[in-house]
Amino acid sequence: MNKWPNKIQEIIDEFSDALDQMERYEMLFEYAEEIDELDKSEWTNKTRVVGCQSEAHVLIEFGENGFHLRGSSDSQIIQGLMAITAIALEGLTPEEVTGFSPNFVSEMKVLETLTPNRANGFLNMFMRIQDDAREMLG
Amino acid sequence: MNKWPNKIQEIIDEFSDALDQMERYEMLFEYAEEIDELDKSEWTNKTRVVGCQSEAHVLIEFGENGFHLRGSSDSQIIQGLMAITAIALEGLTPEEVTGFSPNFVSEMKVLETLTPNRANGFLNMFMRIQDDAREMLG
Amino acid sequence: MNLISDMSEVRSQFPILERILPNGKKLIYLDNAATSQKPYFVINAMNEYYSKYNSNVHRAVHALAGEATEAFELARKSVANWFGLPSGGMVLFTSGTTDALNLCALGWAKVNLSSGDAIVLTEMEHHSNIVPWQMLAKEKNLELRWVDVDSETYQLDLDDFKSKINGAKLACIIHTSNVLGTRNPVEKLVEMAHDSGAKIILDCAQAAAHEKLDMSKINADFLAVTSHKMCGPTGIGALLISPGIFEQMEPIQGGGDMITEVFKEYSNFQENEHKFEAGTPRIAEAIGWSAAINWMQKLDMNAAHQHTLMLAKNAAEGLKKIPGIKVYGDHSNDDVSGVVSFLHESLHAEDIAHMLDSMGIAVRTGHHCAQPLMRRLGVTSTNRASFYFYNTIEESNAFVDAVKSIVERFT
Amino acid sequence: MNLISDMSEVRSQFPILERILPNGKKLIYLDNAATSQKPYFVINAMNEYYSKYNSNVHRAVHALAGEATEAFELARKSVANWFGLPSGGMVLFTSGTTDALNLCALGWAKVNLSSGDAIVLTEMEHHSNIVPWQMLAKEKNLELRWVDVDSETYQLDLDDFKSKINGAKLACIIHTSNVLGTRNPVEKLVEMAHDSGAKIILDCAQAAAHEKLDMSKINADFLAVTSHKMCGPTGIGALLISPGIFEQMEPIQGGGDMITEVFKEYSNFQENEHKFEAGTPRIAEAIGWSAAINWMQKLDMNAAHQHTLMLAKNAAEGLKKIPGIKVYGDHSNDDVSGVVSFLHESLHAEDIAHMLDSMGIAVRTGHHCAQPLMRRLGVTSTNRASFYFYNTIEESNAFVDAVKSIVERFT
Ligand SMILES: Cc1ncc(COP(=O)(O)O)c(C=O)c1O
Ligand SMILES: Cc1ncc(COP(=O)(O)O)c(C=O)c1O
Repeated sequence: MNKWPNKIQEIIDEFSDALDQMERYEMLFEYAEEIDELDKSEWTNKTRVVGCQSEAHVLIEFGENGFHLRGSSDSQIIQGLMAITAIALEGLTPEEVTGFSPNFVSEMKVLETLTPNRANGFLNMFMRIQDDAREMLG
Repeated sequence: MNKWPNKIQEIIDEFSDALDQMERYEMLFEYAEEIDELDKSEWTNKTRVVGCQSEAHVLIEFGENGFHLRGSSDSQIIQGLMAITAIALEGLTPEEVTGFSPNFVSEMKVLETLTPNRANGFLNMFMRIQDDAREMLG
Repeated sequence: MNLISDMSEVRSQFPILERILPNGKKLIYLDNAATSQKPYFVINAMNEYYSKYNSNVHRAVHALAGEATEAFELARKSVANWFGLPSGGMVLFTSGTTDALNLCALGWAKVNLSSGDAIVLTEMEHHSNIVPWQMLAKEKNLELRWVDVDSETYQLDLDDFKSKINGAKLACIIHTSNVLGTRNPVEKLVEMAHDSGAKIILDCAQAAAHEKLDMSKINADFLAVTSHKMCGPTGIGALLISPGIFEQMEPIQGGGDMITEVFKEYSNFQENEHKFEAGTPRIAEAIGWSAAINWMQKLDMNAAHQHTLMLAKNAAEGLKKIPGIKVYGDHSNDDVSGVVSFLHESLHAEDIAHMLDSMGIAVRTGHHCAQPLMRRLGVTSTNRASFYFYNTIEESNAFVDAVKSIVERFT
Repeated sequence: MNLISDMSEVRSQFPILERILPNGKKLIYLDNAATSQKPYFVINAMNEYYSKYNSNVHRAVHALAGEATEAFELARKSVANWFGLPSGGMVLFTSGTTDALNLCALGWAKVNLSSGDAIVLTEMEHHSNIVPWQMLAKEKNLELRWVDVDSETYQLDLDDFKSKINGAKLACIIHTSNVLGTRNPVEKLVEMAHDSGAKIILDCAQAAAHEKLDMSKINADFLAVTSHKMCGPTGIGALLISPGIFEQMEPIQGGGDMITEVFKEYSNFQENEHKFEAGTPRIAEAIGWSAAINWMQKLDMNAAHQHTLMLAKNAAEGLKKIPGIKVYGDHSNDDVSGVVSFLHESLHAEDIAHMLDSMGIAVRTGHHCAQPLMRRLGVTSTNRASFYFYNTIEESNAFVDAVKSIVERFT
């Protein structure tokens, strides 16, 4: 019985089966390429995620098909985490987004190998997305 | 072969033969009574020994019979050390006083059981006496 | 008083209590108000830091730095929890109580008081809670108002406090006296200060060692505390600030870790604790202090203090029976700490201290950094024996017997 | 380079160098410019203090306090001797370099500079030698003049220094850069400053770890140094002042130990080091720092530094051969320390640092508290590997190989 949606569970399995941390970084770099990229020209103070060591920008929208995230970072590791977050939340309603637990990243065995700073960076990003979603809830 | 004048060597022997530190304190209290006391009414800023934790005052003079010290302190331990110093230096010339080593007090096994502060207090007093003597030398 | 049955267990955790002094005597340490001893638990925590995960903290991307940062910030949380910091309050690490009081003076009072404003002190204050205010008063032309201490009851004059606090901007009050042991009615003082619109800072250097302070109940605006008197290492303390205070403060030191961005023309500061902690922090010290707190958490602080009180009362009673000895402080009262100040009418305080030392008994002698109080008491110094929970009734008795034998032998 | 033959002996004295990280990798510690590791000798000295003679210092009449006071004041002498303090100079203990620089700003410059006076800084400075001067400049309306750094040679522009120092009252200069490794020609800078009538303070946080500084030869008015980067504990450093400076300084903190007498109306201060050291001092820290100095005294500092340089040069050479890597700093020069800053043209510095961390290699990443320098270099951060004498050629090679494998795999 999976507690995560299938597409996320698959990613969790893929990551936790990885040989070592370097392989996980490699996978993050690959996911990073798949993000719906927010071009640097679109970066503004409003898109910036504060509290990240690296520049990280996200823009979220709720269209007909629900949640969609565009984003980018000058760090591929952060952008990879962003991309997986985008997959996790894609199509959800604002309520679902605000209720989603960021713990899937721990289960990927990625977060604990990051330093507290960077783990915080990810959590900041996740909370920022949820805040934006909450705002849209009204 | 004594390196100290007899009267001092006797005091050194007396102290170093003492049973314990408390007995040495008792002996210091006894010597303290024998000092040519400088009455409190004679205490001035000029007689004060600075650097002592307790109030200590000395006045030295070179008469016909050479060095003579009058002094007192509200600490009997300090006054006892003062009294022994007075005995050690009694009758000496200014030159002899300035050349006299304060080490006899270490040999009495008194100084090392005092704290650095208080040992300094004694040394301050001794140096003060030598300074006064040097001044009289001209 | 369970502590007593476990006393040998408690004592065995403090290596120094086994110390044999150079004169062959076993140490009886009664100078706890100057600094407390440290259990293995604290010593080992610092060892472990230096041996296993020593690293500079913050902005770090490697494992050691992560471990060190986590332990350092956890230490801050331990301190906050232990002192019952209300949420929104902050722990600003300093070198000790003195540094904390100076931080309050320069980081808060200098910014918020202006010429002619009044600060209320008491005659019971430690120099560390006097001199910073004198320096500030001189710089900013402030008025210092002094609250009387009754030299018979050893209590603050509350009526005097009430009249002095009127119109004042700040009260700087010692929580528990390091000379008399008097625990001031700080809850009442805080209320009176706040009622008249003044802020209040409590010097808790002594208090923190003896009671579990709860800032959310005490309700003071600032508490100044130190590690080294409560089983922790030297070199660290804190200014604890209530919610709303941070916004009124300006940093007094510039440097690494307290900024967000530095330009040639100006810099932007962090808006958190780090704003007041420039430079590499006291990492090992914070970890050691936090270990001390964890260790004390296992102790029943109340029982420990009752035990300490019992020892101090026993000593005070014993001393009073010795001809010529006067005790300064009211040990019939329960609002006292473990200190017992005393003097003999003719033997010099230092002579007594030396004699006690030659018996292995460590007490402190002098003005205890409280000269205005000394003047109020009409003395220049006192002898002070100060007890802590790891002292025993045997030590308290041995101390009284020692003083008695000195007085008998030397007068 | 005798050190290398004894390398395993040297390393065996640092317990942390045996550390196995949570990911199973053996630690390769290349973050020495942030903080150095500590030998058993230092850890044990502090242990021994806490286990055998912990006591508050000064004005004490018991054996423990005597021992602690002696050790504490001996530590001050060790520091003075080690840094070649000229007689009449003083060691003022602080919490570290940052605290020392702030003490110079508030205790000396605030007293001796006035509106319109100029202070000379360089673009190479650490924030700790920038922000205190910005704060003071704001308070006193001072002018800050910035000396250029050449972004090709990574050297200070001496002509620019010469023109900026003209008419200035004080120069605040980093001795050895924590980013570039550049060792500035401080002897020449001191001469130029003095020739034009300015005082000079050198930030020796990095330098003190790498060379045996001799203040009597350097001839600067102030040196700011720290313990934690030279094998000593956290929480302590010093401002070293030349003869004649003490008389020009005013205390910035009030409290215990810095006074001779306290009255309600005013206080008299000590006229020695204690004037600037309010409160219970950093006793264990001073003892630990002094142990570090004693330990390093047995090391051949020059050979140790040559070894460190060799490792840094080896790493810089190796890095430069990796496609896309740029090294910031001139390691063909001998006037450099053990730091090697670098960046890859497309891989983010933090990503590289994380990957190195997952291989057990600790480097630092960020602006290194030197944002004006980062702007001059046209970057926002760098990766920085920093070597120390206990690192090995194998570690230097492993580091280069690791970066190479990362670049090959991820670009
Ligand atoms: C050049 C330089 N200056 C100042 C500092 C600050 O030193 P501290 O952490 O001892 O305050 C450092 C280290 O961080 C440094 O490298
Ligand atoms: C009441 C009181 N206030 C302040 C201090 C100074 O504390 P610290 O030494 O931590 O600066 C002390 C201790 O010496 C004290 O007893």
